[in-house]
Amino acid sequence: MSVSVQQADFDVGAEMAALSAGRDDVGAVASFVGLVRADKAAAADAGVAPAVQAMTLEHYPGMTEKALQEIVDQAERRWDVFGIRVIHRVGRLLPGDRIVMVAVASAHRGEAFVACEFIMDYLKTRAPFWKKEETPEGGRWVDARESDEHAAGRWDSGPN
Amino acid sequence: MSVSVQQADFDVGAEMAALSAGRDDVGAVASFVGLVRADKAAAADAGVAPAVQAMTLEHYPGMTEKALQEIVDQAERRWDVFGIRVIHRVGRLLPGDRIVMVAVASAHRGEAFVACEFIMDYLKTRAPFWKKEETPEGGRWVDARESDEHAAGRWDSGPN
Amino acid sequence: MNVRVLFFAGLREALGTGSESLALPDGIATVGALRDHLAARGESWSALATTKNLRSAVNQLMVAADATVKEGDEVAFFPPVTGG
Amino acid sequence: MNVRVLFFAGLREALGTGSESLALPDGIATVGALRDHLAARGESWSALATTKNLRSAVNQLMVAADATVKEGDEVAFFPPVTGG
Repeated sequence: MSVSVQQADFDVGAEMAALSAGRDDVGAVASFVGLVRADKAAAADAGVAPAVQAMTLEHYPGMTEKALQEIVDQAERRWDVFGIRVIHRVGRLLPGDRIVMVAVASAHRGEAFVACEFIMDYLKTRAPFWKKEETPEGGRWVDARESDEHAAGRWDSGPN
Repeated sequence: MSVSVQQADFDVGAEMAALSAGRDDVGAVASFVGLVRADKAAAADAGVAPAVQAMTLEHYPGMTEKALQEIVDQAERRWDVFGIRVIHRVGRLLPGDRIVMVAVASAHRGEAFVACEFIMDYLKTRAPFWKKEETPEGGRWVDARESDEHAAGRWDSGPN
Repeated sequence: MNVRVLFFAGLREALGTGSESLALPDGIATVGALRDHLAARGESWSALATTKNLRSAVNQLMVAADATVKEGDEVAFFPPVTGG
Repeated sequence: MNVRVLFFAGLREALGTGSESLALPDGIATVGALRDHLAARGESWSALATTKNLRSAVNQLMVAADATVKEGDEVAFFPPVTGG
């Protein structure tokens, strides 16, 4: 199972190790972990974004898993990778908690890095998850970021 | 201690977790693990490279640690990152064994990914390590790869 | 024509419901027409017209407003995604 | 002038030694001159002249062949690095 949506935390070291376990052709495993930020710096700097006390992640059961699998399939078509693991948490999380992990195994580091970044960029813009932050001023749904659309867009010109 | 050269294996999950432990401003941890490949595919395809049965990593005690620290310092000057961990093993390793890990914590994924790739590229070309492979035909010192020089060169035009 | 409609995130909260099964009147054959039909209920349903960059999916695949809706389809409306 | 010289990897094996302390004759003031001096010993020492893209370091900093060598320096010669 390369894609999971779950409430439970995950063990990124174990997931990375599983991608190369029992084989001797994996030379590179790149990974990414996203975590909940309190955003206190932004709050203090701008005076607009109150600190995040917690975050609730909503998803679209069924479609979310399919969308993630489609992103993984695309990465496997575009680059020569041996294995991919994606885990995204849902439910209520606190600052410092892990939200998402992506790990990619390949023979060489170039493919592993690029596929890992691609998956994160597409996940951010194409997988149905929504974040609601709890702040001292109440709850607020996180707005989609232009920079994420931009990051995802840079992959469009490449081979599909 | 952000840089270690050691015989012992490492726990990449624990190292990644340590970079965000006790803080709530880390939104992204990118990591890379390099492993010993048996290179059987290359051996079979080309008939030139016999399969690797083991590998011994030599280093220059003192200089190696300094070179790694200098690479980490450069990454910290170039990108807005919160923490970096580099561990490189030395001694005799078998196919499937971990050789090196780099983990970078930042607020956002862009900086974490790019700093992690930069460190790997510079490590490959600027840190004094040497690999000797054991094959059925005897030992052979690994040649430096043009592609690694090329990968490292792409960072030269950026800010230093 | 009978369809199941789903709403997520801020839109779900604005509408006060996450899903609905409904029989569509004749002439509603696209996702955009379904959206307009629901928005025309007024009150909180106008959120379907005012939500910025509203996204839609048919049978769990992201689609544009001109996508066809058929008997038995699952149609979802939601704001731009913000996972990861 | 007294210096300590180190050799690594394939070069170390070719020379049959990893380090040496030696007193340099007058006139040897650069890394390149030291390399030529050692290579001129002949036999296996010619590896210092023939190793492709030989690298050098003075006091654990990578340097070019024209770098100065001073009393007490640690000078290292080695093939291109292949870690990671």
